[in-house]
Amino acid sequence: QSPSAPLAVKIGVLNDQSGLYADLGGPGSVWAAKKAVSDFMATPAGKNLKVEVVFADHQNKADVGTAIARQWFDVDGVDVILDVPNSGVALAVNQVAKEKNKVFINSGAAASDLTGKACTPNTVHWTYDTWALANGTGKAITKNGGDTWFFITADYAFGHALERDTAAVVNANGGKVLGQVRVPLNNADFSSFLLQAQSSKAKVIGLANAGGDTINSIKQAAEYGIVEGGQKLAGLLIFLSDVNSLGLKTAQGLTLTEAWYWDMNDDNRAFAKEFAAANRGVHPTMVHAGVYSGTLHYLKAVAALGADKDGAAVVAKMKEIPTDDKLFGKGEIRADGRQIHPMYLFEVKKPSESKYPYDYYTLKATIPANEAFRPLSESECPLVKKS
Amino acid sequence: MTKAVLTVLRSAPISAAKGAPEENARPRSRQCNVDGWPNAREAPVAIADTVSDVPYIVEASGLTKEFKGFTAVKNVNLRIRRNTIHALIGPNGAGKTTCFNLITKFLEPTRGTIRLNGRDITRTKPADVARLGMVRSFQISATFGHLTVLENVRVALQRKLGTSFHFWASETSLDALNDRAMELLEEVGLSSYARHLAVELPYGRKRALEIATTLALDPEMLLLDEPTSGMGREDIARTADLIKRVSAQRTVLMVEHNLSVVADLSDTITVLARGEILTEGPYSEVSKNPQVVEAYMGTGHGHG
Amino acid sequence: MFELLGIAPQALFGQLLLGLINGAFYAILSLGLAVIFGLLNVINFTHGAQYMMGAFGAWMLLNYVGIPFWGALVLAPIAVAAIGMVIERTLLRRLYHLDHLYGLLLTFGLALIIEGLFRRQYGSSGLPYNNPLPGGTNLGFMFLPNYRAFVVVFSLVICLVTWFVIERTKLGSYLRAATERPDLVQAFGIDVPRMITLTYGFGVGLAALAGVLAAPAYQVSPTMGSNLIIVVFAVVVIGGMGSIMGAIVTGFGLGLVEGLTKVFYPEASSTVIFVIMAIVLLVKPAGLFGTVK
Amino acid sequence: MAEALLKVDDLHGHYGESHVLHGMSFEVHPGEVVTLLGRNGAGKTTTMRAIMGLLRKRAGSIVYEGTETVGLQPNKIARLGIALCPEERGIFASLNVRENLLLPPVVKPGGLSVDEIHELFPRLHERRNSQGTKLSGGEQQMLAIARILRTGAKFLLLDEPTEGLAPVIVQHIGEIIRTLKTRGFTVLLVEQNFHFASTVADRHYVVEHGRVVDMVPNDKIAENAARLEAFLGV
Amino acid sequence: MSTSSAPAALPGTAARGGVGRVVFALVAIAVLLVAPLVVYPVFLMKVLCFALFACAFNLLLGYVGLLSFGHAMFFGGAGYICAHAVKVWGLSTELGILCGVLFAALLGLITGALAIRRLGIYFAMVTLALAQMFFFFCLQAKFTGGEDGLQGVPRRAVFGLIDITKDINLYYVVLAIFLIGFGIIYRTIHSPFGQVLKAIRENEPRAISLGYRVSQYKLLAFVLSAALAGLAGSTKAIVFQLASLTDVAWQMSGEVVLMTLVGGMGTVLGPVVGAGIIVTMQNYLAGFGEWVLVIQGLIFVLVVSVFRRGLVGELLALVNRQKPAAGGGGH
Ligand SMILES: Nc1ncnc2c1ncn2[C@@H]1O[C@H](COP(=O)(O)OP(=O)(O)OP(=O)(O)O)[C@@H](O)[C@H]1O
Ligand SMILES: Nc1ncnc2c1ncn2[C@@H]1O[C@H](COP(=O)(O)OP(=O)(O)OP(=O)(O)O)[C@@H](O)[C@H]1O
Ligand SMILES: [Mg+2]
Ligand SMILES: [Mg+2]
Repeated sequence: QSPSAPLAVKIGVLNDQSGLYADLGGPGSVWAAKKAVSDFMATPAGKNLKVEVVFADHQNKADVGTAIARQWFDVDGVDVILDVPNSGVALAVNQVAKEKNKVFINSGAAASDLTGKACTPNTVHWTYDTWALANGTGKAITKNGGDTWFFITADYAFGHALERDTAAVVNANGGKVLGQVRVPLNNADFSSFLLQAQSSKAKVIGLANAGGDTINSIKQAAEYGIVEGGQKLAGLLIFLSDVNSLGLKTAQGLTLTEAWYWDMNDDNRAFAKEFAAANRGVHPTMVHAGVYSGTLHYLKAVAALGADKDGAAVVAKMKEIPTDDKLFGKGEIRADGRQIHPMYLFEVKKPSESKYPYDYYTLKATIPANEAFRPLSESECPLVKKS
Repeated sequence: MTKAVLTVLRSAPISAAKGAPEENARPRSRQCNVDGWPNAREAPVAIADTVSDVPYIVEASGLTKEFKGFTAVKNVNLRIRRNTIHALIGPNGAGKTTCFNLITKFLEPTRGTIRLNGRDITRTKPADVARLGMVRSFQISATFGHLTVLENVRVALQRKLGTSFHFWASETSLDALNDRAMELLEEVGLSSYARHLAVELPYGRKRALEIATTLALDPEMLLLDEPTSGMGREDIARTADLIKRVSAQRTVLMVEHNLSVVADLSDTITVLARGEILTEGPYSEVSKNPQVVEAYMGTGHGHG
Repeated sequence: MFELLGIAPQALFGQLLLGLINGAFYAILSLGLAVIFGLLNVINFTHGAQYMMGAFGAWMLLNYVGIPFWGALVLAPIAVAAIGMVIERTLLRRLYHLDHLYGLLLTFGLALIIEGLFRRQYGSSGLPYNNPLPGGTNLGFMFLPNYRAFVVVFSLVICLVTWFVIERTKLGSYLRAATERPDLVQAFGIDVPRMITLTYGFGVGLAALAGVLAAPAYQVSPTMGSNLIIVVFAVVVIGGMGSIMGAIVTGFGLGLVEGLTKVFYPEASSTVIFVIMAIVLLVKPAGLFGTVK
Repeated sequence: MAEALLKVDDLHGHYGESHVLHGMSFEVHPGEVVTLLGRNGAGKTTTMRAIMGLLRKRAGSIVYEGTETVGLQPNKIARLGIALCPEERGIFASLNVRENLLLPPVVKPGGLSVDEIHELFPRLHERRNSQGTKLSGGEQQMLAIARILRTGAKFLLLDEPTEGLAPVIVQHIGEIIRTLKTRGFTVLLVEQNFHFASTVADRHYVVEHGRVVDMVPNDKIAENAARLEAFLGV
Repeated sequence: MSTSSAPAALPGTAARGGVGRVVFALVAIAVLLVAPLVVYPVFLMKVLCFALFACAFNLLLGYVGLLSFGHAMFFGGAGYICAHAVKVWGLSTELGILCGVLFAALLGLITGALAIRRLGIYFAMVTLALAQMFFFFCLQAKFTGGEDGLQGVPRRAVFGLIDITKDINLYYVVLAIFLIGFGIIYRTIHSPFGQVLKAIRENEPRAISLGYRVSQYKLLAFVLSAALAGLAGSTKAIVFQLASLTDVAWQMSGEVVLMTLVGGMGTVLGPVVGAGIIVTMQNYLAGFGEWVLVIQGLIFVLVVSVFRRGLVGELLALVNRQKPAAGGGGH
């Protein structure tokens, strides 16, 4: 590599900038990517690269998302797309990245298909997926005596996946699923479903939904005295931003699984401090952290390879070198594209326990990296079967 | 004058173009009329062969219409003799317009039957009634506002071309109708307005346009609801004249409050009051009936 | 105990009551929309955003000024109504003589602006708002939270007062007449523009009121309105556009139907309203309480 | 001569781009019945609308009881005591007959009571609960006249009030106008029915192409028949 | 390409305007032909698909006066069928599109027959209700893939000849489809049928009294509009290689209303321009992040407040004011 002409790298952050998922990703992800770039540029390897970050709003529409992805790859010279919450859009971008032989590092979407049926040599799935969430929350609660479950499930593919994966975990650990109710998306009123859950007498009510639906169901569960009545709520897909909008008074006692929490060590706190300063005091979610780490690792691979045009080669390199950064620590990317790291089980604090802004979680358990994700042996990913 | 009449009556643009005006009046049966149209593909709804055997073109019997507890028309028996002008008069709210609506099937009668040319049309749809050759005008003026005056008339002429469902055909195919449309406009004194939008016309002219549109269908039977209302004197005279001329070949049923027009034009008058027939007969008789004078005409009406 | 379709009658009571509570929100929202549509002939797409503003108004009053829920219940609707009236004066007014599509486009645009600004300021995942009436009563067949009981009673009162003012006073006929021929009504000596402004303000105020009521129960978020608007619109149509009573009765009624669907076929609970709408419109063209013109 | 109640001076009016009134000037004195005659489209209705303030684009001067009304909103003009019975009747479909009748607010004392109105138009009483636009054409016309008699407005603008009415009702309306006159009402009438106009009016203005071209007192009709003939085709 | 269809579609009445229009059409087609050399073709194809969709919608709104609030069901429904036919049944591209169009036409016939008897806002609501039911069906049906949609639809050669895996080739195919669709719409508007539609829009009872069986005309217009919306939807599924729930959701029905109004309803080119603006907005505002909604909203408010007749409508009004009422009764 000639040190005189630095390699140009263009990073595209594609996510929901204004809608449902804007708080968990959105502009914060763009900031995280930029932060990763500037951190990387500060290292010696950074001298050989010239990195630019662009971003766009996919508005949660698969066609808008693919149109942008195509244009980025075809016209604008983007080499890697990051984040992409919303499984539908993520799966579509996954296809485009493969077709154009570029790189796709997903942090925001839950679909475990990205490293399963739909896996490609061009995609890395960084932060979390439905399997990991189900496994984390389902196992811990069932083992702690929460052995009968009732699910309130969003009537959409991801809701079904969450429910299915969690039920499997519950059954595997000696628990029992007493019933479930499938709720249309963006339902404001959950009282009817909560009442059904209540009368099922299950010990745990699993919320296999997301965003506003989760918030509404938790809020109304408090109103109907569900938790006081002795039932436990398990959020299967809850982000820090959701807990923030619920308020601790309502969210207290909730059990959930996350891949990353800002208040776990000094490195995380330093990152969060900088993030908050740049984002109206909002603290980073695991998706933001995933974008940071993913970007960093990508840049390392490119620098090591000295080229960035052949996406599959870059991803192969990414899989080859172990991941290591201050937010996610040491880890690896498996053959199916899954980035492996520990997951954490948290409980939401009582208002009285919370000492400072965003002091929301108490760590209950750490799920070691090798147990946190779907084992390769169960993978449907063709890349795995070949190898 | 007679020349003009004939122009109105001649419905075939092609013969006009040839410059070979037929000097005799157009034959009466609708079949022949259709023949005049080279493009007439739309089959007329079948009409009994006995058409001209029936002296009455319209026979309504026992016609009754009830609106939520209010009977607007009560047991009306109305027979309209072919090729006459029949007037329906009566005080306001007597049920004249309702009768119109019933006969043209814009309203479903509560009871009673209606026959057109001996054919029972009690259950026929309004559009089909129009196809059978019975066409109406509306009391409150009804034009196609954002079409030009010429297009208004052309829409009526167009149906007989049988291309009205042809979404693939060009609009220019309709230009063949322009001459005929202009003739009709000429007749009602609107030719200078041909390119104006109908909304822009003053009220009186809209009524004239409506008559031209109705005539364009060349109907066998014409129902005119207050054709001269809102018109200035000249227009009234012109319209009355027009009605008289067209009626030579057609049957006209009209509602009209302008007694001089009624007196002038009508062969038979039916007086309705409170939904029932008060009396029937020629003007000279009816106007002397004291009940009619009291309920409708009032004393000493000048002829306006 | 006998069971009905596998549900104990006790539980069914509970579900019916829940439906009624939910219906209360529909009723008050659709009432505002019906007032505006029925009387001003404007399809107020901003209604959802104004509902959201009501909820946020309550949140702001609490967090910035320290005014609790009960104060917000009065102040927030007034404030939102005032904003609505400014919108009516400056923008909507110029569209009355046009097809109501234009009103729709304008209010849709406004809804986007409002929603966008709120998202920009407060993010999209919402803000917490605490329940002013915690606790509840155990009715035997279900636990009825105090706050929900309050919502039902309160919205019933609001609905009936509104209905009385509009249907049983002269104001109602002015408004209805002004929908058809505002110029003529004005020529009778009625200050139609002012009346319309106030009416719009009133309708908007109702939306905001529903928003304040929603704040403790639902998520206070910028998207809360846009999800609801289309359903509320369906309620108004089923009731019969412009019919105040229709909006109220249908609001509560559909709440019930939706509640039952949530038990028997939960997946369809958000579609059932449209099924009913299609059936109603095919059978009764002007809605349940509407009159054909 | 007494001070004019209404004085219209050099009134111009437009519909969008098209100039319709070209300097109308005329006056109406208290207690008079004055007609505007003219062919279809001469601008009679437009003049009425301009007086009422319904025509937005108007210029010139319309002074009513010393108040300049060009520039006033219609509701303000109505409150001065002017009322219009429009050409297209303007019956409201969403109101029933009674509501239609009671709709216009009373602007001045001295209007007819509802009972008096029902006496004048018994038909309206009979049909009081039906939807306004379900009335027959003539009934709607009666309703349109009746409802402004209630308001106490002293200056009535009647745009073709006899259109579509049975002769007996026309006569009736003639009587009403004469009665109103004795009660101190002032009427500006637009009529196509010249015969009728001549039985009620004091003076006639002839309108052509948006301006007044002639004025004929009712008692001089005979002498001016030829001129009227030329203008109106009488 | 199908340039020949454009001049033929022009009306002969207005001879002077006619020449202008031919020139305009030729210039427009020339621009469209070279456009992909300048602008990104996938973007252009998206514009064309939505433009066709909006034109189809406008046929109903602008020329029959029927506001359908459920057109997404034809657009998205056809997309699903086409995607399924190509991906799962393995049909060729053109047959897939045909399947989509036929499905949309059939759906249009069924829903149209139900809705057509209602007027104004009630019509809009019936169509909305039916579309919501269709949405529910798509959500529940297995073959649609839920919110993940039908992904990875192959781009098979058109007629076995034209390789459409290259965007530029596909662009010309899409352009041809658009021109054909647009031509059909243009011709429909300016046909004897279109004339009757206008009359019905203006005054339905009068049209009935002239003997027109109004519902039949409305239904045919509805089916035409649905089929063309289906053509647009199927084409879009091929272009993006996916069919998803967004295309059947009510927001999509709303979007097409907006496109039409922004461009100018009842004008031939309005929907095309409107679609162009809105799609551009979606694509290029994507970089404005959180401000997207606000900017979109401002544009709508601006259009309604300033360009009331839509952009094209305003432009036409301006031109008409320039040369008032040319030509009297001569013909
Ligand atoms: N759809 C309807 N619903 C209720 N009543 C109606 C309806 N249509 C007409 N009527 C009533 O029926 C009666 C007859 O009305 P119609 O219109 O036939 O009268 P008409 O004889 O034409 O009167 P005019 O000379 O005033 O036009 C009226 O009293 C009217 O109020
Ligand atoms: N809304 C309108 N837009 C444009 N032009 C109009 C409008 N209304 C009326 N006009 C035009 O203004 C002129 C005067 O119309 P107006 O209605 O005042 O006539 P009029 O004397 O009352 O006639 P009529 O006796 O037919 O009622 C006419 O040429 C008419 O075409
Ligand atoms: Mg009548
Ligand atoms: Mg007039």
